[in-house]
Order: sequence, then structure tokens, then C-alpha cells
Amino acid sequence: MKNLKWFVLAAVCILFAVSWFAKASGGDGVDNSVLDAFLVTLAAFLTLAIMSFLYQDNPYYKFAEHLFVGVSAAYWMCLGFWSTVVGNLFPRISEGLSNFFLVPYQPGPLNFFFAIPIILGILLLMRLSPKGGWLSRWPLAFIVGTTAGLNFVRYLRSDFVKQISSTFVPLVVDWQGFGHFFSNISLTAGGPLVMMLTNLVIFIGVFCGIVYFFFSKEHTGVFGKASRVGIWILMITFGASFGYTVMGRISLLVGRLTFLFTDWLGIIG
Amino acid sequence: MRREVPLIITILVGTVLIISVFIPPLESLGESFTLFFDIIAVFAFFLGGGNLVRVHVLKLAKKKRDWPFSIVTLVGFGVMLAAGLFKIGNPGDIAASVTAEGSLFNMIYRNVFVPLGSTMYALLAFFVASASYRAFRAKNREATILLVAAFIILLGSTPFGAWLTIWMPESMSILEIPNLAVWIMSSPNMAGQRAIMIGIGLGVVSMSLRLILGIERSYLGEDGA
Amino acid sequence: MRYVLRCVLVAALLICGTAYAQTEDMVEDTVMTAMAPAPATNVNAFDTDNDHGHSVTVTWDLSVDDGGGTGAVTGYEIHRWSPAEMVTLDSLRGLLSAVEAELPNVADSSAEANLRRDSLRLRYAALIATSVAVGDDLDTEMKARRAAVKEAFLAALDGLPAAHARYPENGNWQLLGKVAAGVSTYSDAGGKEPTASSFIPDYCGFHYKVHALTADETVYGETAPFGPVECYGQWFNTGRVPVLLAVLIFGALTIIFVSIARRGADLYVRPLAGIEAVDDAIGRATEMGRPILYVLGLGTAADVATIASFTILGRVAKRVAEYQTALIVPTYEPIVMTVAQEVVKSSYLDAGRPDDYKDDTVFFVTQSQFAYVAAVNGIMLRELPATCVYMGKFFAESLLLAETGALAGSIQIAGTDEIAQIPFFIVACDYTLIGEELYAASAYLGREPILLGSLKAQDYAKAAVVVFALAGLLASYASWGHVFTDLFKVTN
Amino acid sequence: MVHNNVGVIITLLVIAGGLVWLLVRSFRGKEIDRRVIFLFIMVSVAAPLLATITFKFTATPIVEALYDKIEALPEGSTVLLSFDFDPAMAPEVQPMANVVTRHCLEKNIKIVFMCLWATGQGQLEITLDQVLRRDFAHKIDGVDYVNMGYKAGNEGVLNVIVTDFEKMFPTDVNTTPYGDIEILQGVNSCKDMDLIVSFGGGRPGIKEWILFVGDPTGVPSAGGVAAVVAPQLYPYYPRQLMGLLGGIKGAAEYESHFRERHPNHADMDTPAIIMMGPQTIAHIVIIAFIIIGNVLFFMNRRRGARS
Repeated sequence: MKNLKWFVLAAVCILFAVSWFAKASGGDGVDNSVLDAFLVTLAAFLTLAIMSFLYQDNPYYKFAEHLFVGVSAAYWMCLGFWSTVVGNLFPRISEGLSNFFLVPYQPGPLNFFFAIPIILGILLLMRLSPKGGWLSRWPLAFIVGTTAGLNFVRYLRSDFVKQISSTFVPLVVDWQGFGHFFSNISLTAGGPLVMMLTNLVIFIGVFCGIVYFFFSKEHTGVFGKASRVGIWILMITFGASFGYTVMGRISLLVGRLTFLFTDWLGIIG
Repeated sequence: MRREVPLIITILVGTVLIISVFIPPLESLGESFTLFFDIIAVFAFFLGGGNLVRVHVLKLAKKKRDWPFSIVTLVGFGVMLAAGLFKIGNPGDIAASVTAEGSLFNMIYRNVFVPLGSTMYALLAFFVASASYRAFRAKNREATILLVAAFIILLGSTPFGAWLTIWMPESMSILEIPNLAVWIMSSPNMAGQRAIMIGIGLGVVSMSLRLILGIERSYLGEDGA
Repeated sequence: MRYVLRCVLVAALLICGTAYAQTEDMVEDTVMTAMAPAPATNVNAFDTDNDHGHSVTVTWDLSVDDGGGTGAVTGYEIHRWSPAEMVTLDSLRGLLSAVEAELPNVADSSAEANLRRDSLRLRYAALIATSVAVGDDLDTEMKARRAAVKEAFLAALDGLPAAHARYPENGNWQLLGKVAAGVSTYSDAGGKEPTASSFIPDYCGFHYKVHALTADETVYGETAPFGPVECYGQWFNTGRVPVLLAVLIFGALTIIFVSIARRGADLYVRPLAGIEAVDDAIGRATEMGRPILYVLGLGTAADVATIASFTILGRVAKRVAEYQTALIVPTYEPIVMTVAQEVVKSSYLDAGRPDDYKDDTVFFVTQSQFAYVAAVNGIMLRELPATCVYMGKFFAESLLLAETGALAGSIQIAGTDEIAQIPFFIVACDYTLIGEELYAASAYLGREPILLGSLKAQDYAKAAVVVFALAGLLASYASWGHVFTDLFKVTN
Repeated sequence: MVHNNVGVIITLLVIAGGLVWLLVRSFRGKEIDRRVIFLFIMVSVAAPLLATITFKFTATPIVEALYDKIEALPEGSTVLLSFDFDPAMAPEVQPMANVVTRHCLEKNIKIVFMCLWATGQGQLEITLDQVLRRDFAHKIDGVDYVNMGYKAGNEGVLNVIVTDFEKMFPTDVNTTPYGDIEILQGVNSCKDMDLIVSFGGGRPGIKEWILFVGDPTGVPSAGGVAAVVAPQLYPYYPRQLMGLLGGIKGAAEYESHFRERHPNHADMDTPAIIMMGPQTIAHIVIIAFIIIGNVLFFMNRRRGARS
């Protein structure tokens, strides 16, 4: 059993080599350069390595995972450096640096403000020193304070105020008297009855939903019943959204398999 | 000193930003402050990258379990970092975009980063299935409601949904599975979403207020308040 | 016979007459079209409200020939009188930017570079009186020129109000823009910065006039100039009063209830199953001798969800320290990592076990969604945590984590405010804090009267929502539904 | 229901057989290993891709409504098709755009193409290549259809064209002056359209079309949107929104409804139907597993009650 591992490894290596060779020599009809052949094979190999996780944790998954972690960490660091530091910071603080990186120098009266993030950034790095760790809380306080300030108003504006105004829906739609209503009463989709039902459900649903989120009142009696209905509404919401998302998730898998079948194996398309 | 200064900063910045919304001359303040984040965040990258390297070097040094794989991480990290910072293989001069076509950075991105990421994402297709097998069971009333709603929607998104209820008279058409699915999505589902949204909106507002008033201090490494 | 002739003659005359008459009509017509259409009336211009200045709104009443009348009007042109100084300002601005663009490559001694510099010198000479020392040191020269140009530019700026006050001497009407027929308003908004080419100065007496255009450019109806009108910034945006009200009311509520709570009134908070479960879960972990995995999600340290999560992490870490169980906190964001380290460290301190704290309990993985998930999933299957806690912001990865956790046989407690992800946690986890409950959790754990006070305020705000919704519902029956919608209208 | 084809039959038999077997096991109260579930999902997605399994879709009323509307339009009436989406949404929305365009051309209905999204032009070109230039080469630009291109301004554009089309689109995309475009003679504003269809999934999209054009003018408006936004639009149906294709399924329904009633298009390519193959089978499998799970649950509970 011990050396089964090595057999598998050997098999994987051989397959990799074969695929590389086949792609390069145009074995699949398409003629790629040696590099492209390698890259496609690599991509396919990594794809399968991740999928192998479905069976159980294994060295190939571990390999893919660790590679992914390393590469992705570096990826975002590089983007951050070029877009933010070179793109936004240098042009505002130093003419020399902007000239070196060939970005347009943007002198301005308010640029000295950009000392703030730099200082805070340095303070953040202070935590690497055993003594000044507590200084790293200042930039944090700044960040939190800012978002708190922004969120406070933004949410009052959009979510709160707007949601209230959008809950103004008349329950009764094109009412033409009871006679008319009952004479052609039906459950046709989009019929008057269904429309009313929809509005009613939305209104009661929102109402009970909010009741469920009351924290400082015991959920007993009528209040408790309302909050119970609230939970049911929420459960419908969750069940429905779950079912609704499935389709999107399947599409993702279709996408990956299409890559394997088309770009790598070239058996369909 | 250690506790007060951060609190003062939070309170000050928060209040200024709230006021700025109503004072046209200060409106742009929010944007420049968010720009400050990105810059601070870049400094934070050093912390992150440093920590990553530290963790894996320690793993190597102590020969912990799976230590060989730490080499993979470190190599991947090093290569990608070099490729990005020195723009290896980038066409044009230093001003060229870091993700330019043909650069080593872009090559690794397209052939390692993307396939790994999208495959990881695609695993959801499997997990959605196993989750619904495990969890959609009529244990109690709530679970049953959850199950039924999901079931109708799932059925509604296949042609079978339509066939099952094709016999229904036009006057009952809302009960045909596809229509029913549509109705659930647009009525109770909508209501639930809105209720949660209002709750979250208020929650955020009140939490922000707590932060600005210096009541909530967990982010300063103090337990609770 | 003679009778017939006479008839013919009369007929002929008649025809000629009518023919003549017709030609006359035709002449009439051409004159009509050549005539200018009625001009627009009541031209009015005023500073645009609720802004940072540098913008004037011009309105007018439609020409009678727009739509009605001859219907000849095809659109309107808006003109502003601008003194000669505005032109100088523009050219100075152009020169300034040109000089600044030239500064970086003074080292460049190529032929075209020299040509550029020569043309700059010419432009300079044409505009600025003060000459500068043209030494062989290009750098100093260019810097000197920049300084001089800047000076002139600022001087020109200061001169603008006076120049506009001089209307109508030494200036000309300048076309601002066109609007279609039927439109009766135009916003003359420009750049706020003097360096912007579209710059419109504040506190200058502008004059405006409007042309009613016809298909033929040369034919238009012109209004009398309107002015002077100044634009300037407002100090308060009245369009956001409702928001301000909401802010004040909510703030007041919170402060009131916090003070009530401070005075020791005991406020009830309903139990949250998810939070109650945390302690048992930790106990379970201790019995099984397996670690606890705490995931803070993909949020930044500033996301409310993450902040709430820090509080819960503090609680968990404290218990963990007491029970001496292992804790694993892989983080997605470096700043979140630093905070989490602080939180955990101080929790160990509170638990009286500061030396049990290890720095690598909390570590950074990577700032990439799926790489992070890949790593965490790996950890789950290798460390087999007895309990997984997911609190914070989560996106598509929610189910990937929760299913793997279930696979690893852990008790799972989740909480997020990402509406799209709650269903997956509900389905795959044992306990889930739904949206707002996550925020409430911090208050609930703290059990601090102040926090509970803020919760109470929150609930009252919710009650307000319900009341308003009901009122609005009734209002929508009565015809005065708009009263409410207006009340909540937030312009920009 | 399924186009008969040996490979297809076999795969379906395998999947169905497997599920039945699992069901039987579940009656004995045996839990299913997750790997089995994963295997089933893998097969049910991969097999349809390899063997191209497709299903016949019966159009839901909301889809049929649009089909019938176009079917009922007399020859020579004018339809406005607006492409308001980008490549990200294309997999879902492009098939709808293609099949609706095809239907209009088939019925000899004049089409006015336009975009509210800059990215829409590229997508529009794709549709023109895949449908118009390939299968309707005889149609003449400016006579049977016209491409007005993209205009910036989102709702602003709609606000203008609702009263005056020429004001916003003085020329078509190849700068032919409005007056010289035959198809546009007698079209002064959106009021003169017989139907408006917007393909999109973002903002501006069908919602804006309804609010700014459909409602004021009363011109029947329909749409094709990505699945995510569909639920927010259903409330408009049927009064303000006369028909809607929601997500890839809506597209598949229209494709199959159209192909069935227009045999001369039997060999048209049907991306949506093909895409729905794996979707349908995977959904069925998941549903089956939910049923099995519940059978298991009740079996075990009864067993628990007995002992």
C-alpha cells in the first residue's frame, strides 16, 4: 500500500507529459506552441487536482491549494502596489517618484493630507515592534470611524427610508366593486385576486418579518404568533433562494467541464 | 492614552463624515478618506505577506506536518511577487499595465489563478446537491416549509414542473408549478428579503452609532464593550 | 357669339386674378418663414441650489412658436457674456499645464523637446510681462516660468468679478449649449477647480440670453440679456433634510435609552440560539480534545459584520482559554488579522492565561476568495475541528465552507448579514444568526446596559417603520398618499 | 421528450437505475455516502454535454405571451429590440436575443435595433452575425431592419425617444440620416412601435423601459433578462410587462416553442436548449436526492418509534 502512492504519482506525471506532448504535436488536431501546450495541460491538471478534493483530501489537492495561496497573495499585493501606491499616492507626494514611474505628477494644495494615510500606515506596521504594538490601533480607529460615519447616513438614506417608501402598495388593485370582483373570481396568474394576494403577502410578510427581529420584547402572545409567521416567511425566502441559486451553480460546473472537454481534451465543440 | 486616543479618533472622524453629508463643500471628504484606506491597506499587505511567509517558514523549520507543501506556497508567492513588481516580460516600459498581455504575471494569472479559482467555485455544484440531500428533511414545521419552497422552485426550473400540472384549468393557473415558483419568488421571497434588509439597515445604523459614541470597542481588542 | 367672347374674357381675367392672388400668397409665405420666431420670454437665471457653487440654472418660458404658433422653433441656444479676461485665463491655464508637463523632461535634449520649449517660450512672451532669466540651466528656467505663469493666473482669477461687473464693455457673448424644443431649462455647471477648462467662477455677475432657433441657423428669436446673477456654494443641502431628521431622531432614541439603561433599568433581550450554542460547542470541543475553527469571513475590519464578529471571537477566545482548548483563526485580511490577534490576546489576558496565548493562533492566509476557501477547507479536513464558527461577511464560499465543515463532522454555528448567503448557512449549519441577529449578538454577549439600550432604540426605529408603512398604506387609499412619499423623498 | 439517441438512452437509464437503487436502499434506512451524490452530479452534468441530451420545453404563459404577440403581429409592423447587456450576461441573454430576432425576421416584421448599454453594440453585432447575416441574408439594411446603435444617457435617452426618436438618433449606426431610412418613415417616436423588447439584466433595463416608455405610451413591452433579476420584474406582469423570458430556461422555452411551430428552422442552433440539458438532469437528480433523503428520514423515525 505504501508504494501505491508512488505509482499514482508516476501515472500522473506520465499523463501530464503525454498530454503536453500531444497538445504540442497537435495530436488533438490543433497545433499549439510548446509553451501553450504546457499551460493548457497545467490548467487542466490544477482543475482536476481541486476536483480530487471531492473524493478526499490528498497530496494533489494540497499542492494545488498551497500554490493557489502563494500565487493569490502575491497577486493582490502587486495590484495594490501598482494601482494604489504608484497610481494614487506617488503622484500626490513626490515629483521625483512620479517621474521615475512615469505617472503624471498632480501637485495640489491639499496633497499634504496624504501624509495622514502614510503616517497611519507606518503606525500599523508598528505592531511588528514588541513595544509600539498599541499604536497600530490608531489607523484602525480611523478606518472604523470613517466607515461608521459613511454607513450611518448611507443606510439611513437607502435601506431605511427607501424601503419604507417602497412598502406603500395598495392591497386592492383596480377595484371595480364586489359584484365585478366575485363574478369573475379566479386564480389566474396575474388576475386581480392573485395580485391582491401578492400585495397582502408582501405586506404581512414584511410586517411579521420585522416583528421577528424585535430583540427587546419577549415573543409571546400575539407578538409571538406574528414573529412565528415571520420565521415561516423567512424560511420560504431561504428555501426559495436556495432552489433558485442551484441553476447558477450548475452552470459553473458546466463551464469547467466544457474547459476540460474542449480546450484540453478537444472531444466536443 | 492607549485606549483614549483611538476612541477620540473614531468619534472625531465619524462625526465629521456624518456632518459632511449635509455640507456640500465637504461632500468629497468621504471619497478621499476611502482613498486613504487603500493606501493604509497597502501597508497592511506587508503585514499579511510577512505573516504568510513567517507561518510557512516556521512550518518548514519545525518540519511540521505537510511541510513540503510550504515550499510550494513560498515559491509560488516569490515568483508571482517578482513577476508583478519587476513586470517581468511586460511589453513596453515601466508605465505598462502590470496585467498586460504576454507578461509572466498575466500568464500565471490566466493559467494558474483562474483555473484554480473557477474550479473551486464550481465545486459548489456538488455541495449544493449534498447539502440539499442532508438538510432538506421534514424534521419540523420550519424545516418542512424550507423544504417545500425549495422543492417547488427546483421543480419549477425543469420542464417537468410544467408537465406535472399541465392539466390545470386556466382559472387555477397560479397553481401550475412554474407560475407558483414565480409567485413564490416575487411575493413571499420578496417580503422576507425586505424584512431582513430593513433589519440589517437599522442594525448597521445603530452599530455605527455605537462605534461613533465609543460604546462598542471590540475592534480595539477589548472584550464586549 | 359676342356673349361667349365676353364670358371667355371674364374667365381669363378671373384666372389671371386668382393666379396673381396665389403668387401673392406665395410671396407672403416665404416672408413668413424668413421672419424670426417669437423669442422665449421670462428668462431667469439663479444659482443652482444645494450644491458647491460654480453652477447657474437658466430657465425661460417657451416661445409661442415652439409647438404652437408657426411651430418653427427647433430648439434653444443659451449664451453667457464673458469678458476678455476669461479668454486670457484660458490661455494662461493652457500655458501653465504645458509648462508643468514640460518640467519632468528638462533632461531631454532631443530636437523636438527643444522645439516644444521654444514654442513655450513664445507663448510665455506673448502672455506674461515679467521676463525670466533664460540661463542655460533649463530646470531653473522652467521652474521660474511656472512660478510667473502661476502668479499671472491667480491674478487673472482675482480680476474676474471686476471684469464681469464691467458688462457689456470689452467682452462677447459665448455659446454655452443647445437644448431641444420644448425644454425650458439649462444648467450652466462648470468645473469647481480654476485649473479645469470648464471652470465657472463664483461671485461674478453673469449675464445670460436665450436664442429660439429655427431650421435655418441665421433665423432666430433673441431674448433680452438677463443679469447680473452670481453663483456660490450653499452651506447646507436642504435636499437631505429627511435624512437629517432620521439621523437626529435615531441618535436621540439611542442616547435616551442608553441613559435609561445606565440608570440601571433592566432591559430584556430575547435569547439567540446561535449564541447560546457557542458555549456548549466549546465544551464539546474540550471533551473531544479537538480544536475550534473561527472564520471571520471576507469582510474588512470596518465592516459592521466583522466588528460584531470580533466581539463574539472575544467571547469564544475567553472560553477557549478557560477550557484550554486549541483555537484556529485563519484570516482573509491583514488588518482583520491584527485586530483578531489583539482581541484573542486580551481575551486570554482576561481569562488569566496570558502565557497560553500563541501568536500563530491567528494567521493570515491570502486575500483571494477561493484561495482562502481552499486553504480553510484543507485545514478543516486535516485538523477536524469539533466546532466551526463562521461570523462576518460571506459570499459564494459560504456553502463550500459549511459543507466541508459538515464533512469534518463539526458542530457549525454561522452568522452573516449577506442576505444571499444566509440560506446556505441555514441549510448546512446547526445554528445560524440571521442578518441583524449577528449585530445584536455583540450587545447580547456584552450584556452591557449601554449596548442593550442601543438595541432598544433599534427596536423602536423598527416600530416606526411598521407604523409608517401602515400609515402609508392607508394614505395610498386616500388620495393623499403622496404626502408620505414626499416626506421620504431624498433628492440626490 | 428526449431526442432518441443510443448514448442518451444509456446515460439516462444508468442515472435513473442508480437513483431507483438508492431509493430502494433508503427504504432499508441506509444513508448515502456523499461521494455517490457527487458522482451522480458529475455524470448528470458531463453526460448531456458529451451526448448532447436536450429536452422539449413547454412554454410557460409568461413566455408564450411574447411568442403569441410576435406571432400575431401583421407583416410589416415595426418592433424595437434594445440590447441592454454585456458579455458577462451574454450566456443567458444572447440566446433570447437571437431567437426573438429570428422570430421577427421570420414573420417579416421590421426591426429597429438599439442599445442603452455601450457594451450592447458588441452583443448586437453577434446576434446580427449569428442570425440575420447567416439565415436571412436577403434582408436589406434600412428596409427590413435598421441598427441605430448606442446612445449614452440611460433613462435620458428613453425620455427623449418616447416623444421624438429622431432627436436622439439623428442617424443610424452607419450615419445614414434618419430621413433616408425607409423603415423609419412614419416612425416619429416609440409610440409608433408595435412592440418593444429589451434584453438585459441590469440598469437601465426592461424596468426603465416600462416606466419611461411602456407606461406613458401604452406600447406593449416585453423583455428577456438574466435569472437573477427576473423575480423583481414578475410583479409588472401582465399589465405593464406583456411577456418575459427569465434566465436560460425562459430562452430554452422560447427556442423550443418557436422551433416546433416553424419547422423550417428545425436546424437552427439552440444554445439555451443545449445549456438546459445538464441543468435539467442535475435538477432532477437533486430533487431525487431530496426525496430519498426524506424517505430515509421517515424510515429511520418509524424504526426509532418501533424500537
